[in-house]
Amino acid sequence: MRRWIRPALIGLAIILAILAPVGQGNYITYVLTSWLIFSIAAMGLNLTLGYAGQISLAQASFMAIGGYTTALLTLAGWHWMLALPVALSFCFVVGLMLGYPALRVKGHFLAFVTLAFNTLVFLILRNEEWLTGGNYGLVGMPRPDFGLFSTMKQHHFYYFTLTITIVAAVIMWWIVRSPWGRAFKALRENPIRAESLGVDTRRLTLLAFAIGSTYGGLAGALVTPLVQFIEPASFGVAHSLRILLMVVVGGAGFFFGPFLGAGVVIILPEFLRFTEGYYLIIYAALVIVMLVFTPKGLIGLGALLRDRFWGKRVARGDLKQGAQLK
Amino acid sequence: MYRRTILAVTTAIFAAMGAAQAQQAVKIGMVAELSGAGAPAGTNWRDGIKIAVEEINADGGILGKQVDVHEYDTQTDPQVSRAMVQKAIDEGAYAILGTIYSGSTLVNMLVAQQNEIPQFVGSEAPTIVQKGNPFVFRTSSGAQKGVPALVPYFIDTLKAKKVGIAWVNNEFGKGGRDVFAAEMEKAGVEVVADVPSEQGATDYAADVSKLKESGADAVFVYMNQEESARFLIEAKKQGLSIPLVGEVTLTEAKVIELAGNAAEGAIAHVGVTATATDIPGIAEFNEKFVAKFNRNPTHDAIKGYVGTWATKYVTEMVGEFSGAKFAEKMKNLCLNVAEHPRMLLDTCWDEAGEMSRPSFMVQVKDGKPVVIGTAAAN
Amino acid sequence: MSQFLQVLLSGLATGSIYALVAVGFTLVWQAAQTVNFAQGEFVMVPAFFVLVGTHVVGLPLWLALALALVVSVVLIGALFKKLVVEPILPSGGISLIIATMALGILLKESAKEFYGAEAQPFPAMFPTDPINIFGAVVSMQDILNLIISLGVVVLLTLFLNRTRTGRSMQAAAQNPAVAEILGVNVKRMVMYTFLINAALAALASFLITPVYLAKFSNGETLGLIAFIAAIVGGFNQIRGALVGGLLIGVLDNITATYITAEYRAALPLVLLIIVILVRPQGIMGTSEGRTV
Amino acid sequence: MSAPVLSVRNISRSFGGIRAVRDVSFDVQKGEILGLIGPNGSGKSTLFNCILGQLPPDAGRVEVNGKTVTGMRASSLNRLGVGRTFQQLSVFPQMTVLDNIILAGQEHHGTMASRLFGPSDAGLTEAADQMIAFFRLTHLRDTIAGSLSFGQQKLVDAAMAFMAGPSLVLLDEPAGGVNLTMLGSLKERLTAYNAEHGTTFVVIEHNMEFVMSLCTRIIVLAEGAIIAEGTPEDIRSNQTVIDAYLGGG
Repeated sequence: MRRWIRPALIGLAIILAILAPVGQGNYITYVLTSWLIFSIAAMGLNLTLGYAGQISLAQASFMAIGGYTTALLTLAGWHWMLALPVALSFCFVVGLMLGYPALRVKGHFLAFVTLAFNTLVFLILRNEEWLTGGNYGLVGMPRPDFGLFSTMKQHHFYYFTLTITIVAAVIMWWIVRSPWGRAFKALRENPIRAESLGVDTRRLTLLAFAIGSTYGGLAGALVTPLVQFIEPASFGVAHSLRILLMVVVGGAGFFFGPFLGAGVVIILPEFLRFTEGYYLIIYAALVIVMLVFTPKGLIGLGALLRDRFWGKRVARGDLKQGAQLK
Repeated sequence: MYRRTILAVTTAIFAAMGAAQAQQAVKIGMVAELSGAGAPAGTNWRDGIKIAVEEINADGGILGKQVDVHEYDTQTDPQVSRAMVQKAIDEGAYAILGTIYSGSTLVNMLVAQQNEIPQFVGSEAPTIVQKGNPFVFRTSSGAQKGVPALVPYFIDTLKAKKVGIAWVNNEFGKGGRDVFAAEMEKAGVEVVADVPSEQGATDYAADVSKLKESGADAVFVYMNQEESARFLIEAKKQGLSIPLVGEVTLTEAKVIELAGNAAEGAIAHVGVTATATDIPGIAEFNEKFVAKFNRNPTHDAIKGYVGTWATKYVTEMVGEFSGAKFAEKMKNLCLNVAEHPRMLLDTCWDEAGEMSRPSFMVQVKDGKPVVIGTAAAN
Repeated sequence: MSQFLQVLLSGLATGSIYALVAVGFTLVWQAAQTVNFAQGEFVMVPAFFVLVGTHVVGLPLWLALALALVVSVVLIGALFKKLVVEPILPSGGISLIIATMALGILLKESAKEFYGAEAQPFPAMFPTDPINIFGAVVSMQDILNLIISLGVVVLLTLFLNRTRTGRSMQAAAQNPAVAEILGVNVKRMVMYTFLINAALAALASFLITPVYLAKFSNGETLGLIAFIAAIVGGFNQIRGALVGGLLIGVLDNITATYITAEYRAALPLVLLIIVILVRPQGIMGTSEGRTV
Repeated sequence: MSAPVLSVRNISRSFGGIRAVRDVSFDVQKGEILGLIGPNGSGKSTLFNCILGQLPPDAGRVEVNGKTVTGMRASSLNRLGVGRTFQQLSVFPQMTVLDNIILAGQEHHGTMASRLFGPSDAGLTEAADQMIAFFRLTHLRDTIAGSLSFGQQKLVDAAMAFMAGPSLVLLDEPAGGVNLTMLGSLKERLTAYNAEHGTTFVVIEHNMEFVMSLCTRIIVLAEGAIIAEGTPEDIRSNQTVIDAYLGGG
């Protein structure tokens, strides 16, 4: 691909993101804000799953941890910008802890452990009413106010979220292109070989969970002021599954996959209203069809079409090998 | 399935050709739980509204304008519900009908309030009318009104000294449980078993066994429909022979259908019930509903129906489409059946949006809920 | 004491259904390394086939049950293997995990859209009359569920160990390459396990739905609990799944009765995490090799 | 003479009653290319795994440059200067050849922090290019490793083992599955690298021709014990070895 195409596309995408809510009502702006927030959560899971190859079904619980921490602190009068680092650090530490099982088990076992973790978080949020408000949740969290720029208006909050998303994306981009990113990919593709080359795979596995979880926490910290109401049911296993599907549908292991995947899950239903209740059926069926024909998601599909069009074939050596080893 | 497709196609055609007509129509946003866990309640709410809208349009609409209802599905997700209320308002809704789940209503009522849009909700959690929101109105009594109406029954009729509470551990069940426990404490009745269960739970053996061992004289059962049915089945199996008393849900037609003869003898306090057929409006509604949808209406259907008609009555009393004036008019308003027959029962709202109207005590006898008493509006 | 007995018996009755679902899950895992996240929905769906048979088509119950069994075996047995597992397995385990999750959503939403969101009553195959055992009350239905589940597991074990086909299936699961050399039609054997899994799921569905009521969301918790039962008991063994299922059924009820109702749902999860971290082969499992 | 690069002392390992390795001891000096051969089931893979820390030995110890490394994690062992190759394909299939090689070196440069905040190539592009050129893979530098031929992937695997400048490299069946042309170039590159850097090699191999022409010394294992040791010429004519191979088939 020519060198200028990628920066040009990214620039265009940012301009589109800036222009998207212009002239739109509050509802569309709200949906776009949700899209950005879920993109952040999916970006984190993409690091854990797409780059480092560790499946997690607990991303929504980190949104919960980030969201509740921010909510409790902002309700106690902290500014959002001060509450954020606390929430993120907390998610980082809990994420590290969730990484420990991954040192012992892989694949479906890990999927179940993380799923169990998500449900446990849900139960704690619901039952520990003295802290979390239990079933009733927490309500009335203020939106951050930056003196001249208050985010009370829906459009303002969108631009606030967009700024955070871009910062988060730049940091993520830095991580995945750094030697760490290379080591994460090595962990995914061949952990034994990576270990034999001096890569501390234990530490990397933990980091993959911790960083991915921190992004989940960031998304949660943004949900709190967006909705101004949080309750345990918004962070159940179904939501973790939803984020996982965003990553997979967009293209796990591709930097822009989460944005595309979150777009498909959050924005596409708007255009498919006419399908009424059948939307989820169609969506689930398409996910299965996609996994059969192009396991690398929509971005993978794009690359496949481009290669076919331009005549360059990328051999799926890894998959062939995987099939042989099994 | 066919009906849906035809409906979708006709809606599309009308939307295409009806631009001029749309000028004449007033939009109402029906925001409800059409999918997800709340779908049973949401679909009934929607269908009750459909009947009301047909009647209203046949009757000349509201202030001469035809009513155009737009449906928005919250997927039983509070965040989506907030987005949907926002969307309905962006698309020009004059009033919002919904939502039913309290968790959703608590979130989305903020949006309607900010935009000064009147909102009729089907939720019963006490907190909804305690937030000082002048634009939210109930279509049935909140738990803090409905549940206390039960207290005389426990104390005077059942003469209970010790009671058990079996409740579903979500915001709905917790709301009812808290009110009931507080009322019992006030009345000096001891709560000897307090048994929460998960939404969607299937195994009630432990719950019933705890209640049985507790020595309670009666049990207050506060759960959603199918949970109520499963509970009743298990209670019958273990021979739990003390009175099981619920609020609204326990004696609904669906619960009786699911629990079969295990529902026999269950008692509930209901704000409004489709089985109170000696009230002419309810009987008529019941017939229409069965004819159109081929199933019995639930109280959610009646709530949707009443909410829609209240929108018409009050708007016409105001004389224009103004959310602020509508809210002003609603304060301490009473609509009696004599002048407003489609309200089905004399109905009043206080300054907070809480509703009161006469209610019934109902018991399941021979597979049918039978009215065994009435309670005055409180 | 009678309360304890009550809780124990009820737990066993529920646990036997978990065991039935967990056994099928174990079989499929052994034969095709497929962890089926739609297993719960596999139990939810056959009940709706029966309802379509009795309510829509108007068949008598026995015929509807028989037809539902056949349809289930074809749909969630054969077609599941052909259309989902076979094409996706080569892409790796994570792809298959996600595909079966999507399948779960597909089945759930389909049941809801095509049959209805509300729970439906389901005809009981056995009398529900209560039986008093030393102060504990169980129904005939509970006892028969327990007996049938145990019986099926025993029959299945005998089939796998005593018949030629059963032994071929075991060989195919343990070492496909060697089995192939020995003349076993591995593909067919793997297919058999999928068919058996579907049949077990259908059976569980018929036994449990009179109690659970037919509802599109029934699979959500059931599937998860069955997995946990399989893992806790030992992923490699049929008897492990049986023990795991009964254990979870009983412990769940004991927790709810004597310890905490609020955190009742946490018990199987904590058990799962402990077992995976401390004894990943499960209570009954052996650490190496796969045996049926 | 300085301490041996690798010292294996009394290693034993059983698998449920079968003694795969029995009390094996040997030393490898700097610059040697040691071949480890033996019939199937002779225990050489088990021994190899014990040395590399993949399997804990039941008894005995392993020293690298005088330091005991028994049971050490592979990544720590690698940081002590022990590289290895694998019998199966062991590149990172979805990364380019260049990224494969840089990865092999990056953990030996800087700290965790510098690997996050520093340059994305960890300052290794030049060194990696030299290594790629040494294995004559420059034309494939930016190709996805998984799309290379089997032999080319073996070369990448070897290049990765060398990238961190190890003092000892263990090669696990380097010739397995490689075609003749590629085999010649692999052997020639290994010899050249050994001559240039004085790196010590330990090779497990089935291909006798390859071992005999590559190694300077050979140890023969049978039934878990050393039965012979010597130069390729000695081994070729050793009757015990011939019997073991014929007997063990």
